[in-house]
Amino acid sequence: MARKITFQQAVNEALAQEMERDETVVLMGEDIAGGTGGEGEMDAWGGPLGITKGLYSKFGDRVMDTPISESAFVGAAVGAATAGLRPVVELMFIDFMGVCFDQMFNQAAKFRYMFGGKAETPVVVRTMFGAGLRAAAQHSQCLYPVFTHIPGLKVVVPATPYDVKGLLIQSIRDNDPVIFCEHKMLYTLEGEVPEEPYTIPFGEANITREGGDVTIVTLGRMVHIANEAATNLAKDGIECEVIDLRTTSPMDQDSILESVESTGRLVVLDEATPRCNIATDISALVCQEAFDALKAPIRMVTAPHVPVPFNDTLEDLYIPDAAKVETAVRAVMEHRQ
Amino acid sequence: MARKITFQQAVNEALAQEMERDETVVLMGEDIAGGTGGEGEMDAWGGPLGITKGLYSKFGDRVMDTPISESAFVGAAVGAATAGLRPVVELMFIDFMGVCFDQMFNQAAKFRYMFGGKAETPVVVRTMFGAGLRAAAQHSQCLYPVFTHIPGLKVVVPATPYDVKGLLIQSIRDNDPVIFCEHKMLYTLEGEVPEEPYTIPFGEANITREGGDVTIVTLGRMVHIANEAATNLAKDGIECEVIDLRTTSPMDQDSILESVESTGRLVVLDEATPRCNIATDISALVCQEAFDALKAPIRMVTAPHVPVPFNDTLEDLYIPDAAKVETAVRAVMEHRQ
Amino acid sequence: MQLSKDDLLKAYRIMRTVREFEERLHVEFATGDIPGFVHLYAGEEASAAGVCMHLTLKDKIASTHRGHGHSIAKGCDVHAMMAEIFGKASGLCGGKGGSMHIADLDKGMMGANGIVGAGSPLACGAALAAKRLGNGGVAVAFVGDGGSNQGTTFESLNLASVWNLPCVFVVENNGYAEATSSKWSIACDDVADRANGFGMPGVVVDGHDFFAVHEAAGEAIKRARNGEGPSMIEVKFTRYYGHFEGDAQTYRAADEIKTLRGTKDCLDIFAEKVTAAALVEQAELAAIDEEAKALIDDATAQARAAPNPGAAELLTDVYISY
Amino acid sequence: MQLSKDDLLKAYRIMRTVREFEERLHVEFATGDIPGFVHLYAGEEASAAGVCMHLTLKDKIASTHRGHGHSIAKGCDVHAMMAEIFGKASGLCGGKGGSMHIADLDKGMMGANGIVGAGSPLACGAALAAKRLGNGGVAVAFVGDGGSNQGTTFESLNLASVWNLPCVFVVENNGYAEATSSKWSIACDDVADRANGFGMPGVVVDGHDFFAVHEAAGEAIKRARNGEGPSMIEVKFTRYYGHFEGDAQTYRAADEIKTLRGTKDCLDIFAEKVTAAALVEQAELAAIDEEAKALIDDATAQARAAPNPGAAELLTDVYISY
Ligand SMILES: Cc1ncc(C[n+]2csc(CCOP(=O)(O)OP(=O)(O)O)c2C)c(N)n1
Ligand SMILES: Cc1ncc(C[n+]2csc(CCOP(=O)(O)OP(=O)(O)O)c2C)c(N)n1
Ligand SMILES: [Mg+2]
Ligand SMILES: [Mg+2]
Repeated sequence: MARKITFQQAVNEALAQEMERDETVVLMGEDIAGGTGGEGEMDAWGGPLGITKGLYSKFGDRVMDTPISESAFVGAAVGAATAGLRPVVELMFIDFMGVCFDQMFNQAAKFRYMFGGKAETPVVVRTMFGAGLRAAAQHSQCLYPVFTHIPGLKVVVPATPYDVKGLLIQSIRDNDPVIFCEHKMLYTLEGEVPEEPYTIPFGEANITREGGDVTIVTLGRMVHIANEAATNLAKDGIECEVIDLRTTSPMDQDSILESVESTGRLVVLDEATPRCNIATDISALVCQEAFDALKAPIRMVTAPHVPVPFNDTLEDLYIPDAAKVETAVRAVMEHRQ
Repeated sequence: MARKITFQQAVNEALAQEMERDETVVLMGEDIAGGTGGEGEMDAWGGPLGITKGLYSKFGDRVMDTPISESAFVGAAVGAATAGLRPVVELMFIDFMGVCFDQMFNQAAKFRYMFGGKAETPVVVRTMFGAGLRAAAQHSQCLYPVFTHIPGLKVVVPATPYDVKGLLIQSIRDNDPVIFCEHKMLYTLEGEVPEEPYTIPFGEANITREGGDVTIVTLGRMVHIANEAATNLAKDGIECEVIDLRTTSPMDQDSILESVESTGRLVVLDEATPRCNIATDISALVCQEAFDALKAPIRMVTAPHVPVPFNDTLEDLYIPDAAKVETAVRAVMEHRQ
Repeated sequence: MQLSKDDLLKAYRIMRTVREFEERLHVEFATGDIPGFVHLYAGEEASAAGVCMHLTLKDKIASTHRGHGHSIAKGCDVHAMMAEIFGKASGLCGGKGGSMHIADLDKGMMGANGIVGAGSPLACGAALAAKRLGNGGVAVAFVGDGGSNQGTTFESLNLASVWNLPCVFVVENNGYAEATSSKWSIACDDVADRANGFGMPGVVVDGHDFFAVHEAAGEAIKRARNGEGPSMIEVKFTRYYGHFEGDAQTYRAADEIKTLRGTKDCLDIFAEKVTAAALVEQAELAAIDEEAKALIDDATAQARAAPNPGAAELLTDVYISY
Repeated sequence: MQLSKDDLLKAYRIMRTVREFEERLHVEFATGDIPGFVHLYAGEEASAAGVCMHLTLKDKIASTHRGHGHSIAKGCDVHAMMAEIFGKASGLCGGKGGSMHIADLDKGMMGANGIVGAGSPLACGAALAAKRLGNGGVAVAFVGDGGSNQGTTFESLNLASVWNLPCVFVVENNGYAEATSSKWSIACDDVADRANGFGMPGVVVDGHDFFAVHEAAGEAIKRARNGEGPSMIEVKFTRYYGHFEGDAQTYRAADEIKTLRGTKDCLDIFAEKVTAAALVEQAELAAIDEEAKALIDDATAQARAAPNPGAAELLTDVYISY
């Protein structure tokens, strides 16, 4: 195999390929082109990190800059999705959902049910999340647990360049509203990515490492932390099975339960703050559905119940790291019933 | 003892007593007086269900109607709280948080941390939640799991007239931002409530029934469902301990763990939809912290992962009922290790 | 522009059907058999009719919590609407939506909405789709006076302008948002005064007069269809019933409704105009009145008799695939 | 109104200090030692100074992501600000906030804000508090041209009017929101054109001219203090650096900044005016220049040398009690 590109290039490529394939795919968001109305270059930004750069040059006014009016343009994407387009709207940072959440959770998410099954709302909200960029409390949150809580939304949290391309194409082709969460620290990650378009189905977790001692369930950037911890633990003879959820809604319960049935031990690793998050969700699932298989308490490794601090030392302490995962794994290994 | 009043009267009384005690307490919200600008009666509404009726007549312009501009007036309450007032702002239905969530979770919740401990934001957001009123998908949600997820917010979910008064007074006197969730089906519930003001501390659960076989942890309207189930089960000799959380953030982990240490069995009852909710939160807590005490899988009883339906038959099926709780309790009782 | 006789009869039929629908709901609600919140449109019929008479299937409207009139004017099936309001399986939304969520996307009715102000962004989206797909469609956002103060509405006005969307904002100023007067809640004389600041024309029209609404809407919709961008129309009138059924309306002046009903009813004014001009005969209108009454009788009877949705319906229609 | 010599020197000192602060940050950021996003205010100094010269401790301001100028003008400690931007324990927020969250409530600086448009509601709240507490205070919301399109801002304008709040909205139109021109994103000529629709006066002022800003702000603030309600001031100028540090600014015309810096710099214009009028001597300004430079030198050196917050700080300051 194969060509290596970055996570960011994979996002861009997925968008470009879907726009080529389907005329009804349009993009909107703040400065996703950049330069609108000015005297300088058009397509000057491609978003603040350049993720969508070049798409305006390729697709012209199918790539639409917007005023800073998230509720209007996210809502417009939702409305357009009910009327024949397949909009991919960028909410620059997931933290900004506070000004437009209604259009996602009360509108897009509920149309189909409220309208008795007669609505289709194929909208994708792409958004950047996560800590690590020293962007402080209002630009570093995870918040996918909030979206996961809402019936009617699908929630995608890709971990690799390969996955982000396949999952984004799937999201665009999917006929339900999708919140597509891109971890800002993954954009520069390189990986093998096929050139042709492909899809990865929702609700199918990826087992990134097999092992019989402990199951680690995780997602997003934390997949790499889990793999790092697993590699370290393997040196001590502890074999971890690492499950990358890929999507939290729908979620691949079977893979989780199957793995725990065989390992009997579970660590859940979630970058989100600890209350009502994915770690609690999975712990609860396993404790209800695979209790008899459990040989030890489930341990959760998460961020603390605090906003994300600005200072880099503090932020590094905030983010779960391999050492914390290793401690948790050793604790569940040592547990005697 | 004592005088009986309704949940709704208890809310009104708490507000009135705190406004009498403290000049800086002000109320704002849509039609919390009602009649502003018109030619008819002032104080005509007291909110759509009349909860705050009479307060305008008592306190005049300390009770402020607002335009339909939740982000402005919730934000104004937050700003005023940093500047010497103690605003109690009504978000009519919790479902409307989608248009003003930013001011709660990125502003009020984070000031103290972002500003290095130098902010105090004593704001209370009172809001009505829950299913049962045939109010359909956009007026019936629980959503307290979303607030509970957010560090910096305190979240209160009272179950009785006694509690709602004491917890609301505590909320107003508390110096952190509080989301105060009133279940719309509880307003007419009667109970004994002392006339004088009193507070109930946050993070202290209420054990509404003692029992040695199974612990049921719950909150809000579901407390009454749990008690009903427990009464029924007692006829078959199954003794449930029912824990009413009262506040989900902070949460009384000790009472939960202590109870499970003694019963070894846990059912969590949560009206919210099932993903990343309070039921998962508590299951996860117990599975991590009291695993060895568990004699059976934890079972969660929640609403299904669907929006709230309008039709009354469907809505009744949607809401967890005593029968479902009883089934869950019997299941954990029957479990053989 | 002069309307044909057919159009005049059609307009009258829409308004009368809405009126009959709402008056009946007022009565039915009092029996306790209608669940949830019901917001009646009686008194405001000229707006829905005057606007929607210009629209065809390819055009879309985004409505409000007070959506029955818009739905009927946009062509939703009256039987299915009534059944929906009773929560029945035969309802337009299978009983899952109710009064506040009546929708029929096939008819271009994008939904009533329980969230004040939420319709405007959705209408922008529909307008964008029409523009991109080049199908000549326009979108109309109906907004209340209260809803006109919601940030979503302001943002949408601006977005519609900068994207030059075929979108019309119809602000239905019925004087109140719940119990609050629009004279107080809107910090300028007319909502339409705000249109200029959003780069679009704004006009105030008398909402008791179908012809006034119809003409203003015709211009705005033509403008939109021609690619000349969005407009705002503020329609002024009153609602005949409370904010929702059960509202005692003590916030209103004692005879406010009675006076307006007596002197400015849109159906009366319409009838008087068209008969005085000898365009339509009184008997023709009376026949429509009868038909509307019969239609609503039948819809109500059928709705009452219809079965509830089956228990399995609780879990369906959340996702297309999951 | 004529300013005293002291005031003139104070105004110049504020503007020069802000300029020096921002120019230094531009250099320091390039070293890679400043974490996160930094948005510089250079070029816009006349706005912060012209407005805040009218304010005292009882007055409050709500700022934006581009908040250094507002903070300095409102009296925040420059050393503590610099340390905050470096994320140090001695920072104004203990290193937990950074550039985007600088705040000092004791100084009436309610916070920079990472959420565009979030400051306006907060300012309404501060204005309400001042009004209710009867302390004569006013609140100022600084808003960008981009932020002026946010629903929160529109709603706040209306709320401030209907509640008759002592609140002033200062829209800093620097021509761009990130890479998007305000000529496109705002669907009318001037943001100030919108003020009328919200029941308040709105004026456009030349943001390169301290005196123009100062005068307009004086009137608006006086109006607010007198209980006559809110106002809007649109200040037009440009930013000298990118949206954030690292922005290549290819969306701008080639010489746009150079030309404006050369011909319309607010410090140059101020200096020229006050020296030409023989109100202040060039040497006095030069002394301030030196002092500002020394201050920033010192603040930078101290910030660099200061320790990081201790690990325990991660978990503190979330709640007052929990
Ligand atoms: C975001 C939001 N805020 C508040 C409400 C509660 N509410 C429902 S209708 C209404 C009044 C709406 O007034 P207006 O827009 O004038 O429409 P009208 O009822 O007069 O037709 C309010 C406040 C809501 N449904 N959604
Ligand atoms: C709600 C929200 N949307 C988008 C952003 C991203 N963002 C930060 S600054 C900015 C541009 C703001 O432009 P303007 O208000 O003109 O202020 P300026 O940067 O020109 O000072 C944007 C889009 C944000 N921080 N918050
Ligand atoms: Mg109204
Ligand atoms: Mg700007």
